[in-house]
Amino acid sequence: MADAIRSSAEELAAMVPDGAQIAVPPDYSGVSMELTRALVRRGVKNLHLVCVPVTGLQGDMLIGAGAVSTIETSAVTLGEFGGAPRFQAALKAGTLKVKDATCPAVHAAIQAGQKGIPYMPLRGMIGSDILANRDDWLVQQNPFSADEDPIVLLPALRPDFAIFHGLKADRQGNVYLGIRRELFAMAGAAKQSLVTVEEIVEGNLLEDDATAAGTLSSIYVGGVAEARHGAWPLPFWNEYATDDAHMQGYVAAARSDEGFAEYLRAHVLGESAQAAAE
Amino acid sequence: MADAIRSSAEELAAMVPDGAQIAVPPDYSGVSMELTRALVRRGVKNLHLVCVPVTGLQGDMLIGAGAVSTIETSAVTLGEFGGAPRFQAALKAGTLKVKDATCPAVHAAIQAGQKGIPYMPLRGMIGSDILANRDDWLVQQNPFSADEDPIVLLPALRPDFAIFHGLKADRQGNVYLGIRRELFAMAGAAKQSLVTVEEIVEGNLLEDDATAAGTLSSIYVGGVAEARHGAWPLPFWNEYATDDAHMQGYVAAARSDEGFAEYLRAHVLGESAQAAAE
Amino acid sequence: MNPARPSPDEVKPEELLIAIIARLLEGCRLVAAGASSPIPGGGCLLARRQSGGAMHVNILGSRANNLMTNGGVELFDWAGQGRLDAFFLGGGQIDGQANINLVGTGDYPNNDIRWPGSFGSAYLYYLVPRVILFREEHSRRVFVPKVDFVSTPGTSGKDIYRTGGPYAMVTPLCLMGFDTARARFHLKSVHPGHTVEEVRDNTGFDFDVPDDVPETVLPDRATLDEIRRHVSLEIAETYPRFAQRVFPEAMQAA
Amino acid sequence: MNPARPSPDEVKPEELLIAIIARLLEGCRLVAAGASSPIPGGGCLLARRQSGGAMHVNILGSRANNLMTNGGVELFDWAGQGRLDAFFLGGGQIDGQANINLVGTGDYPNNDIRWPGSFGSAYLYYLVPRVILFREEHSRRVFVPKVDFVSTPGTSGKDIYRTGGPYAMVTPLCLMGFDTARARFHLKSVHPGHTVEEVRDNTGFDFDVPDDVPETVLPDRATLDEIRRHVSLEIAETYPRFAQRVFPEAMQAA
Repeated sequence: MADAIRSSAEELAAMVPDGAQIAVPPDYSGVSMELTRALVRRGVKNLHLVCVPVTGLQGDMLIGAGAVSTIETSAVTLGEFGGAPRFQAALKAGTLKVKDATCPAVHAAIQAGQKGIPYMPLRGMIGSDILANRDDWLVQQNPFSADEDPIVLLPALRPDFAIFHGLKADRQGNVYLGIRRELFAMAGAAKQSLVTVEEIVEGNLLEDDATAAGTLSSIYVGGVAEARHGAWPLPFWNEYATDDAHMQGYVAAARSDEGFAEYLRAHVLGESAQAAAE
Repeated sequence: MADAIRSSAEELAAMVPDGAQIAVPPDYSGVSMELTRALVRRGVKNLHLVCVPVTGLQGDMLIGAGAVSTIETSAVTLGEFGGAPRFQAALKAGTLKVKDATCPAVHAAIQAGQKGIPYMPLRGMIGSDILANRDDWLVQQNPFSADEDPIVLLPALRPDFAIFHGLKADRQGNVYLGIRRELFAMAGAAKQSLVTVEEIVEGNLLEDDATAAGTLSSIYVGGVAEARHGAWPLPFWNEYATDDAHMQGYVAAARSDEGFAEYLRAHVLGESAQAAAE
Repeated sequence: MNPARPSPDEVKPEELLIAIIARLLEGCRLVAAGASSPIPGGGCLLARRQSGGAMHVNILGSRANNLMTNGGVELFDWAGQGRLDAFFLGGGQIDGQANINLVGTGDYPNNDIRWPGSFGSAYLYYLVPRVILFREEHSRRVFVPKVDFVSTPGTSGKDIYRTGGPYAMVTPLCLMGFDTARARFHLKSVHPGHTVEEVRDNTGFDFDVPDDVPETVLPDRATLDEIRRHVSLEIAETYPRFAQRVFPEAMQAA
Repeated sequence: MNPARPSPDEVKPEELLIAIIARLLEGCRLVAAGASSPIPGGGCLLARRQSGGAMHVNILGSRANNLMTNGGVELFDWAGQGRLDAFFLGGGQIDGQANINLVGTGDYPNNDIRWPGSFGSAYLYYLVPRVILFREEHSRRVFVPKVDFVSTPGTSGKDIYRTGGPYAMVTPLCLMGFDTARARFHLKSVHPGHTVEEVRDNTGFDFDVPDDVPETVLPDRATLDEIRRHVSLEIAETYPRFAQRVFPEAMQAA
């Protein structure tokens, strides 16, 4: 809708209360690092982070900033840059509850949320210690099978917010996501989506056949703000690549509490963050 | 794959054995009438027609031709042209088994097939005579609720074939479907998809960002054939409108056995069908 | 003289129905109209204009008013998510408990008359808070004591998950409300030129009638102007024949 | 002299592993490689070339080799549908029953060492007929008697729906097969330059060793040529640093 346009990621961050459950995509899919930094600046606390299905820099930074009390994920990794230092430190310190999952289980629970059904059955997982440690998941007999056939039931995820970065939005609040259909599912499951985009454009993305197939309608969008290079230092689709040097700097800094604090001061809390991204 | 390209709808029709379960989309979504006519010409019998979630001319014509023994659908209608005469005649004659459904139940069962899960729970339906007449659907307590909370469980649909019409295909067998995501779900659930398209194009639809988001990969495609105006006389997306005069002629003819037989002779069995479509 | 409220003979039946429906949609964030529904579609479009852009409208079959990019299932997913505030259902038969029959008369499955089928009714009726029942025929053939086949029930037991149901019924004669606890319709207003007796004569089920039945309020001139000058053109995209018939002047001017 | 089969010192370890993996994929219609998997990715690309176009390859992170247009879930849906014939799994620990640990050492959740997590392993291992276990480190640290955490089990009881599982294990030392009924690995071949003793010394679990252990067959010259001239360039799109390191000549020529 017309009033979905927000002036900045700051304004979007202000919509997220402490304790909110937020869904985020993997590093390659369109992570709103700009909004992540704004959330750190706003000092949000006790987030329940649902990673659909994994996270990287975004999760590690939020955890390091003390913004996360629970993380539900199938992995936390910085990929070729190594393990996620703040995630590991928080686990060691016992300050983070981790609900380990497996990727398709997160997808299925999000799809259950998207469909408004209370749960979804899914194959696999039986005999895994992941399942053994998830008391919120059930195993039941497949009622359509005459033989013994246990299957895992995953309760639906309905996050308060889905938070991601898209290519462009129009002034009605429609957002172009291209082939990143996992973002559509997240948006459907979440109560509302907070989105940054490279660019706000004129016209209506839904009315143009060239963009309609990859456009999420404003129905799902609680707020959208323009943030050029909003995924930086992560890569964004075919638009820009990972900022390798910055990632290496992050990993080196985040090995220690002090280094991470210094990183935040230099790249998140200060006013230089936006400039650095340009 | 390269060998997915077929020379004609005839060749696709030859792949469908008697007794096959085939999934088809609604009249507005991309119906392959060309392949439907080819199936009638080939004299296919005992089809189990799964309408995702409803049908119109395609279902009525297949039923009239004696090709269908069971139809699973949420509605059969020719819309503004009226009821479906051959469907109604077959019901009267008792030659057709109809499994009445409701649209989201068909979608959910197809999505269960797409995910490879044995069933999907869905809200609604309890207290409906649709449910009362579907002994293949179950009602069970929602295991995540402490209170009494019955919910319908729908067994997955895994049709042998999904049959539809797309805008274009490349020589690798990738098919452009645009925003018609119901066709993606059908293709995922079906063992293979048989597709006609307006045009076979050069290049790779998956490699072009402008088409990738709306392209179904050849993984799902058992065969694709070019058929210009292949949805005729039905409308096709924004490409062409319903052939109103033809539809009116169909409805008038199909009111009687003789009229329908005459229609088939004139527009399906004869060689004039392709010419008429041009 | 040009009072704010026009006289009954200045308002076409379709215009009145569009205006009534728009009133029923007030405050909704997302409403949808199904296929073959020009009057409900028109009501949605009018309501959106009056909402100042706060309302989203999805009209099946419309290109300009399509919000769905996840396939036909998205409408139902909206309902499951609780995002869809209003929808419309008709029915070959509707009974006094608001049960709807879209399948046929006589014994199923070998019905005397077979209709198209239940579409999404057996789901949307449960999950959409404001389901507006709409029929252009108000007769004892349609409004029966008991439907022959329950495509979808008007009410459910308290253990059944149900966040939606019948909110109002709009016909060419009247506007009815529905009391879910009592599973019973009540007359809210009778359209100008019609009477309570006429409604009773043409309704096969019992319903409550207050001592004083108001006349349905006609749209004011501003609303009528919105319908004739703007909604007419918007609905013409999806329903050109309807628009041509009801709004010939607007179509000619366009 | 240029026999069809090159000598061991002409074949780089990565080239040998790519060739072994391609052999294991023979006859597959759809194979996929996960993120951070240049050697499995290379094996897939080689196998596709050798299939004459019959094989589809999906490499996560690749633009040119992406078949997914339904989001990240599509890979898992393929597996559920039975369309995905082969996939690769690694593991911080793998034990003699082919159980895989991707979570960490010590007691969960406060592990001594915490790894990224289980990704899709607890699903794909059950549903993909040919899961190829691949590790570039062959050591007792990786190949343990019993994993500390079962991200996903090598075998399941007969009442558990399971259409997939471990098909082979490829390491820098050897190729192993897995007997699901006995839940036990067996040595299939040892790579040139390595010995059965070396494999035993570096493997923390028991496995079967046939009386006569063959040497892993090296790729022939034609295959090596395919890898060096074509697979090198294809894999460079997704793994430029890997390609630069292993195929410097090809990268320079390109």
